[in-house]
Amino acid sequence: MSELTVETRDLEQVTLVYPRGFINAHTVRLFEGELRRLVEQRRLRIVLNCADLAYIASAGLGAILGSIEEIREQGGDLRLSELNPTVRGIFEMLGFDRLYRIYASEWEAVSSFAATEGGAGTA
Amino acid sequence: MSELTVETRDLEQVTLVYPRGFINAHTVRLFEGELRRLVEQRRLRIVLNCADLAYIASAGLGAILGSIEEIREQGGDLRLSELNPTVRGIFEMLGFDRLYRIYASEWEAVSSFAATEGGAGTA
Amino acid sequence: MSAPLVRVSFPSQTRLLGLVRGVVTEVALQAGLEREPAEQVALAAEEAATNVIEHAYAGVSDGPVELRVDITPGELVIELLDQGREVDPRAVPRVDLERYQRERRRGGLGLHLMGRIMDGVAFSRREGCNVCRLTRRLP
Amino acid sequence: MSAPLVRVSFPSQTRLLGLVRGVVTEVALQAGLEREPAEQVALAAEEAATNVIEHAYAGVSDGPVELRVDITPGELVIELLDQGREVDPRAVPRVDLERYQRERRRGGLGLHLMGRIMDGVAFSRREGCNVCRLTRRLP
Ligand SMILES: Nc1ncnc2c1ncn2[C@@H]1O[C@H](COP(=O)(O)OP(=O)(O)O)[C@@H](O)[C@H]1O
Ligand SMILES: Nc1ncnc2c1ncn2[C@@H]1O[C@H](COP(=O)(O)OP(=O)(O)O)[C@@H](O)[C@H]1O
Repeated sequence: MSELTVETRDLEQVTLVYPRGFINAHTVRLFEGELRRLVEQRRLRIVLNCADLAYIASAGLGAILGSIEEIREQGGDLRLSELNPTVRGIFEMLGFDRLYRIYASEWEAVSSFAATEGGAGTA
Repeated sequence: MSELTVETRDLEQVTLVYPRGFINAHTVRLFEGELRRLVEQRRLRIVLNCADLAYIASAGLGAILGSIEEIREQGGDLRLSELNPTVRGIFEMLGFDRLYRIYASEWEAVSSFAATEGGAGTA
Repeated sequence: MSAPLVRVSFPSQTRLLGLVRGVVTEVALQAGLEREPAEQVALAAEEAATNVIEHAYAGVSDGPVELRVDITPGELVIELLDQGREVDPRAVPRVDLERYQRERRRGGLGLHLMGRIMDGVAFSRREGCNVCRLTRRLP
Repeated sequence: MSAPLVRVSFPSQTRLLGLVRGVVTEVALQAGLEREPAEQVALAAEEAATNVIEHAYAGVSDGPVELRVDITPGELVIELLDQGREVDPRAVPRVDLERYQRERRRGGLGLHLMGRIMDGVAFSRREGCNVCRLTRRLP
């Protein structure tokens, strides 16, 4: 059984990240490793498509928080799309919706990078 | 929370039954009651659409077995459609696929009654 | 099973059958079973728990039930323990589906399912408890 | 909580966090919560269990953990008990998200989430165990 898989795909200048399963203390290393790899490879325009993310615990939220500053300092951003209601609720509960741009569709999240030319900074 | 709901809908001469949730020892009375009501109302051409049936335990299988003979004696039949893999596996494990006609789609199950003119008997 | 991986205690109420199912599915997945066999094994455990509630405790809603799930090197082991009516597993009938249907009988399907799904189904007594032990070989 | 509805014993392994989540979701639904709040409460319980595994038992993979879930007339009560390192809940930091992000700190989010989701979060000692008690009012 795989509790978490993380696929990535490049679309023009943007890297799409697809976590499938759940991100908690048990699976967070895999997720964190993927984010770190993207930063090292300077693939800094990131869309985290959460369509197949069943849930995220604080460990996963910490991994996002822990990489965002570095991504933004280098002119990139991490944006999110397609959060299910439970995941969206958790994001809002922690005020993450003020720190990150969240889009209903992957397409909107990807396009948002074109609109802002690089896309640093919060919404 | 509703663990099981059972909706019914008449389509021409056929009654569609939509169990939503799961049928086990805890919820079987509701399901059994619906089947009994259909028999009393002589709505005897029944399609059990299992698209939203998450799982069925032996209590639910017993309820089907317990009503089928009466339905068939009166010239009707109970046929099934859209079983998920887990439910289908359970049916096959018990040999229910030899006792009941199972269709991939609701449409095929409904049409099968037209084809057999009433539709008594096993497949 | 001296110290099983997971032990769950609950009263003999059918509304808690979903809990048995959920716990066993989760541990079965951890043991390396795929989703579908894991759900089948969970069904077998649910059938065993249903029997405890409906037969061993017939009608009592606060009979203590214990579910134990363990992952051993080659096997997933599930035990259900109760302090209800003593079971004589030899008294338990075999199922003939066609006859079953003809005679409008009820019952017997649960044990049949347990036998089809599991590699081992054994009933015994241990320290005043009924024990139903289900085993499934792991891939 | 003398005799909780459901009691689950398991060792301090993160692979069993899904079990905590599943058990609590199931009982929360039985208690009358809708799917989304039930899943939030399950997350709070998972955070508490994560802390037990990562902090109270830091590194030990066979520390005994007990999850107790009870439905009382007005409340869903969840307790996590462990025999690990003693916790001083007053030592537990509050979170300032902006600062948190700026300083690349980790941790603190779990307790913050637990506090947002539950009506009550209390740490205590009972018979040599750490007890984390989470309560949520029922509709
Ligand atoms: N745990 C048990 N305690 C006592 N009797 C049992 C137990 N399990 C099974 N039985 C007996 O075996 C019969 C067949 O069980 P089962 O196949 O599960 O079907 P059902 O429970 O629907 O009757 C039951 O009707 C009951 O008489
Ligand atoms: N059960 C516990 N036992 C010991 N220390 C704990 C416990 N729970 C929390 N703590 C302390 O509180 C801090 C914050 O916990 P938390 O908000 O869950 O974030 P994290 O676990 O990610 O650090 C932890 O880093 C730890 O020092």
